[in-house]
Amino acid sequence: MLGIIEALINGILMGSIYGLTAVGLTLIFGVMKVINFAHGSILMVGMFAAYWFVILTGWNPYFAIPVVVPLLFWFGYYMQSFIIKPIFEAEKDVREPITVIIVTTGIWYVLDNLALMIFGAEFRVAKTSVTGQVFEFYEMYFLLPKVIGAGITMVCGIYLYWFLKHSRMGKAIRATSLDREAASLMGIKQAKIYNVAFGLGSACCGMAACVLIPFYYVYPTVGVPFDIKAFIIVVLGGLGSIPGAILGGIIVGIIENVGAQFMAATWTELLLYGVFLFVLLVKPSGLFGQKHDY
Amino acid sequence: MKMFKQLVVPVVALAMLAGSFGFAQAAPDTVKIGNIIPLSGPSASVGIQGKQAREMAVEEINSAGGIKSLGGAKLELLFADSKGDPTVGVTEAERMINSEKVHLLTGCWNSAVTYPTTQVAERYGIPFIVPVSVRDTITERGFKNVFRIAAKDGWWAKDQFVFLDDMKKEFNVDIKKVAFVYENGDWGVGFAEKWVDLAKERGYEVVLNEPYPSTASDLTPVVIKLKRAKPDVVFMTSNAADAILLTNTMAEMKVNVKAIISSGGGHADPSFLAAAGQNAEYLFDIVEWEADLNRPGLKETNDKYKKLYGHNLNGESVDAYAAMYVIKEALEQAGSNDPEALRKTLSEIQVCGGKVGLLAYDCIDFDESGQNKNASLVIVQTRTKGKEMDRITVWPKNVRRAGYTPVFPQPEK
Amino acid sequence: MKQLLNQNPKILLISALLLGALFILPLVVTSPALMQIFILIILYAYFTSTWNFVGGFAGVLPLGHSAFIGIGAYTSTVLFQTFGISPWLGMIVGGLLAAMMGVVIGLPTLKLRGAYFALATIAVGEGVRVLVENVKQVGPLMINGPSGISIKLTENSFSAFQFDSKLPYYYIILAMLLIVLLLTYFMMNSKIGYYLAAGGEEPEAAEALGIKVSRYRLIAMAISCFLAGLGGTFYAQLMLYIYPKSILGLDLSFEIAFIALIGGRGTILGPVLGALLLRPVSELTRIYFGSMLPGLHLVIFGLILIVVMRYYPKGLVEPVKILLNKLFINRLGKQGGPDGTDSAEKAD
Amino acid sequence: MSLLEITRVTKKFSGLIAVNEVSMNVESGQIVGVIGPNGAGKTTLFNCIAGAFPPTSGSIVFDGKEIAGKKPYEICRLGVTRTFQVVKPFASKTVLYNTMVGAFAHTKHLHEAERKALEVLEFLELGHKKDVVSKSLTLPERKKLELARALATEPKLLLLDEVMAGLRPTEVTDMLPIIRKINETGVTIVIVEHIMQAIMSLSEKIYVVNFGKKIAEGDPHDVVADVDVIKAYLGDEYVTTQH
Repeated sequence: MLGIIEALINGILMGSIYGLTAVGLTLIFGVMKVINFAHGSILMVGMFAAYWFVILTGWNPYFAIPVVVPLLFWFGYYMQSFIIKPIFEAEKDVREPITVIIVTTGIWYVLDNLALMIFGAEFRVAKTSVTGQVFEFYEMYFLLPKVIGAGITMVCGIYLYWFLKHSRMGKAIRATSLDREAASLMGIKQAKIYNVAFGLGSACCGMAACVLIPFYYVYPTVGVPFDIKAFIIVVLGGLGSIPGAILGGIIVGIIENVGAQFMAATWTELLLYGVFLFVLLVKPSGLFGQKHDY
Repeated sequence: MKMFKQLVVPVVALAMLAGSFGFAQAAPDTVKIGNIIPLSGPSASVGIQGKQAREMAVEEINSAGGIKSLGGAKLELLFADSKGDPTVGVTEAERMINSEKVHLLTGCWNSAVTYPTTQVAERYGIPFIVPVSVRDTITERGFKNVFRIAAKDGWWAKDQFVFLDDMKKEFNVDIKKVAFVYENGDWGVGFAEKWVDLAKERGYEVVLNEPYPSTASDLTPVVIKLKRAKPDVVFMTSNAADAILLTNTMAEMKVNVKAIISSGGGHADPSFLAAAGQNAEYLFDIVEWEADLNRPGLKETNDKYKKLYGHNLNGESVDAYAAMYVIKEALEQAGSNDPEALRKTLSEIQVCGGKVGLLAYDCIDFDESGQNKNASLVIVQTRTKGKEMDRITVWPKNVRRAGYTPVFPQPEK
Repeated sequence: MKQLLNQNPKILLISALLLGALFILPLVVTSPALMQIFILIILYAYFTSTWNFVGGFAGVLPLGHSAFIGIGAYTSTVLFQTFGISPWLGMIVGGLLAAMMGVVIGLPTLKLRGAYFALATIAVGEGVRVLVENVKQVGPLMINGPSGISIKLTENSFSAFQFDSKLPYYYIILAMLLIVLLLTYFMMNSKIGYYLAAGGEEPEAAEALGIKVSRYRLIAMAISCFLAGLGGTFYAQLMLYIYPKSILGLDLSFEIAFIALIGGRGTILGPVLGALLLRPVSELTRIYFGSMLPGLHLVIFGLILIVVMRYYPKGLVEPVKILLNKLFINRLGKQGGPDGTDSAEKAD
Repeated sequence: MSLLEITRVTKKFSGLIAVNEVSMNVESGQIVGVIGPNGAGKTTLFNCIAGAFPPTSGSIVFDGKEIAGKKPYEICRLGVTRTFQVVKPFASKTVLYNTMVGAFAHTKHLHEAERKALEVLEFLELGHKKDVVSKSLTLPERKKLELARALATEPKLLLLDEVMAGLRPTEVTDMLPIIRKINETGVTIVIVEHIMQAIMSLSEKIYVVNFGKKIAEGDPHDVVADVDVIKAYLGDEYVTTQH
């Protein structure tokens, strides 16, 4: 029984961090209607940035946040404006910009393999002051960096939600996501909004990277497993929904952790895909998805 | 200009295509060795080490005058990236044999790639030396051209249990419950099947038999399960990423067992020790070879390698290194680079001493299935040594590092 | 058939020349390694053409095509290994199973916005792989989990679909490709084709014109998956070894989508062109750079993708068409008669 | 019996009532106009008829069959075809291709569909543009294409959603005879528009909606004189000054 509670709480903690990676993906989709396949690679870029920050300065890993998050914001911002925008514009009249999706896949290949060329294939772990710290509670152990990570996710989620609801830029982003044409008629600069959305989505990856570094390792294709998980999460939660992404992440974390207490861990992977397809069949728009969005 | 652009791409592509399949024959004074190994993808790290070891060996052989019986012929290495994908491996083998006209092939580390790729070599009658690929069946298909240096997985699993029995006796510790945790690939599942049989034979109770996806981003659930199963000994088969994740998580969640016995691979990867650090303290790992073995010339070779590439040799790279010297010896004895003559020589050859003596045993000697019958394994224990981690050979007892007593069972955390 | 002959005679001529060249290619190319590469090019052109039914015409992006290829490969292989059933028969069974699977997945997802379909197909692709990797055996059927299945070797035998030489493989896959291209052609020029294209571009407008878009997409999905399943059997018989990570992997699914987009999706020749360009590029970059600087070849691959999509979002079929027009059709036209040039332009 | 009979149709969007108990009658062969200020609920009513979304309550009977809640493609097959206010051509395809998609509603054969499509294009004086890719058409041409596609399905009832919106006055004048010509071939037309002039000259009967409710119906001239209609269009103050 304790094992299940321990697994449940661990699932929620890890799931929140998955949710954080998915938030960026869902945000970009919500605005641009594009699935960003380079999302995992952006996470990888963030993790290398955070890793080198910790290694070179030797500071507390969370001090990397004010460096890595803005860095990733600008990384995403300029990636959208230099690489994706021209392709998007060529595909303006198309309802589903498939070429853009494929281009993000190209970016994924380029980034992952550039990292392989620069940093090599080995796995790197940054030993930080919080690495390996645990809370003990009735023979149950919870990793301090995961607890902090879950906390940061919640703060980020709430902040983003508030930002989109109440700030000027947030409102412009929401308007664009509801109706591109109408928003641009209202004087909202669509290209800028896309840049910002992409930047914000990448910044979420940067945040997730800083959260992961104290207990995870970095290598060039570290983004891939997170990427696929993020895809599942955003569909579970409803493409475009921020609370949906975080909740979806937590659900995935719980399935992985609690599920594994009843079956082999390899079968929980399958269970995950099963749940995914079930949700798709029963409530295609996901838990928080809006109906008009499909 | 536009026209130019439209023309240039196909022309360049065609030129490259034609170039790669040109009828370039190997110059008579070189022997071409094709190496199909994973240079990108998930096993890239181990593939790159294998490449480095081969390059160092060939550089040594060539600068020492090449193959004397062939008038000082030089060895030429050709590398192909298998990406860890069998279909790529097969295609590359076809290319190596037909277009590059290699005389020998080596590879492929991933058993799943070696398995079908050796089949290609067999069809064309090109000798294929497998330094490491553990799947039993690779040398159990009656092929004449496949020669494996490392032990097969049945031997690995068996030695792990023999080691456990020896430890029980030596330290008079009672071990009843064992747990198996392994990646659900070809390799891990192959080990696990053997473990289950061996545990039954030897009267151990299996309290957990847990495969996990090797691409998992979180192995906490497996560790929670392991902790609750309360085994005395855990057997693990992991790739590097999951080895790091499992070892760190087990340490953090204070999983107390008497011993952890891992199966090389990820646990023998240099980046594992760097990443797991003290969490890997007391871990037992089975490998083909270890840098602290008391073998002639080992220290110099390892120092040279470390200077060149920045890390120690490990089992996989030593096997690759030795493979080059086996090839050299076979060429010397055959006095020809004809594949059939080479095959015949390899099937009869016994290579002893010299650089081959770096291995944990004295001679490489292939049986009729092509398996090196002398391949033996050693077990090392990981201990803290200053800031780094040290791997100390403990088993078999006759090769144990002088003055070292293994810690068994490991202290409670 | 009539439609086919009504085509511009010059286009027919070029197609015939190309076809003839493909048929006599084995006379010129004798190296089995080179043959293997050509077989793979044609095989990928085939896979991409089957993908094209959904990804090209129905306006959605399937990213789990390997699942259907894998179902075909596994079905025929398992039937052959267990019951000795000829892979030719197993091929059909596998195709039907793949089609059924396609319909089951398509039913809920083809109604949704394309992104859902893309993600759902990825999940299905990965799900099938994970399932296969976890199953050792079902009743008497050996699946072999993560190790994959190596097909029992037989003598040179048509019924066992195993040949010593590459030649039969070459002609079989060439014939399969031609059949799929013909099917594509007839579909494009039929009610289904028009309805699919309409639903792909403007689903709302198409529904208003009486088209049940999801139904036509489903038909396309079934055809596509069936044909992909057949290709899977061929793949298995060519390699004589199936391995879940490569035949059911995401890499295969993505490569197919790349070929389609680079060649030109929704066109007949796009997949062929894409495979003809991308396969050698990926092979050659791997051969040349793979051992020099690990990863460089995939960087190049990714860059090609980005650059082509940037300048030719409709795929390379467009510039190639223009090029062919300049090189052949005009010249042939001028030789053909005084008004040749004129008619060539009209025909386009 | 009327061709189209709408009885107390209501459509609510999460609390907001877009169409409130509207009833309408369209006789076979008529041109019927629906007018109202922006946001009055015209297009919503229209979407309910065409099946884009089901009405919350009420009944819509076409040709003796209940069509409320049916899907757009089912409704189209029964003989009701609509056009879109924001035209939605199949942009990468030619004019002929676009029209053939409509023509396939009644045939399986390519040649038959082509024949029918060409006939419609000639009828709408668009034949000379048949090989032009539709995204390079001018706006009036796109509007015509929208008509051609709809007409090719051989509808009994044609629903035109602001088919003249965005056109210049001269272009509107060109469009009017085309719509009349279509009507003369026996196609009943319901047209939603807010260009008063145009609709006045076309329609035999006009319905006026405002705030989701029908506020007037009848002969165009009577409707224009109606106090409520003037209020709706011009505001309360104009009513008194007018009198």
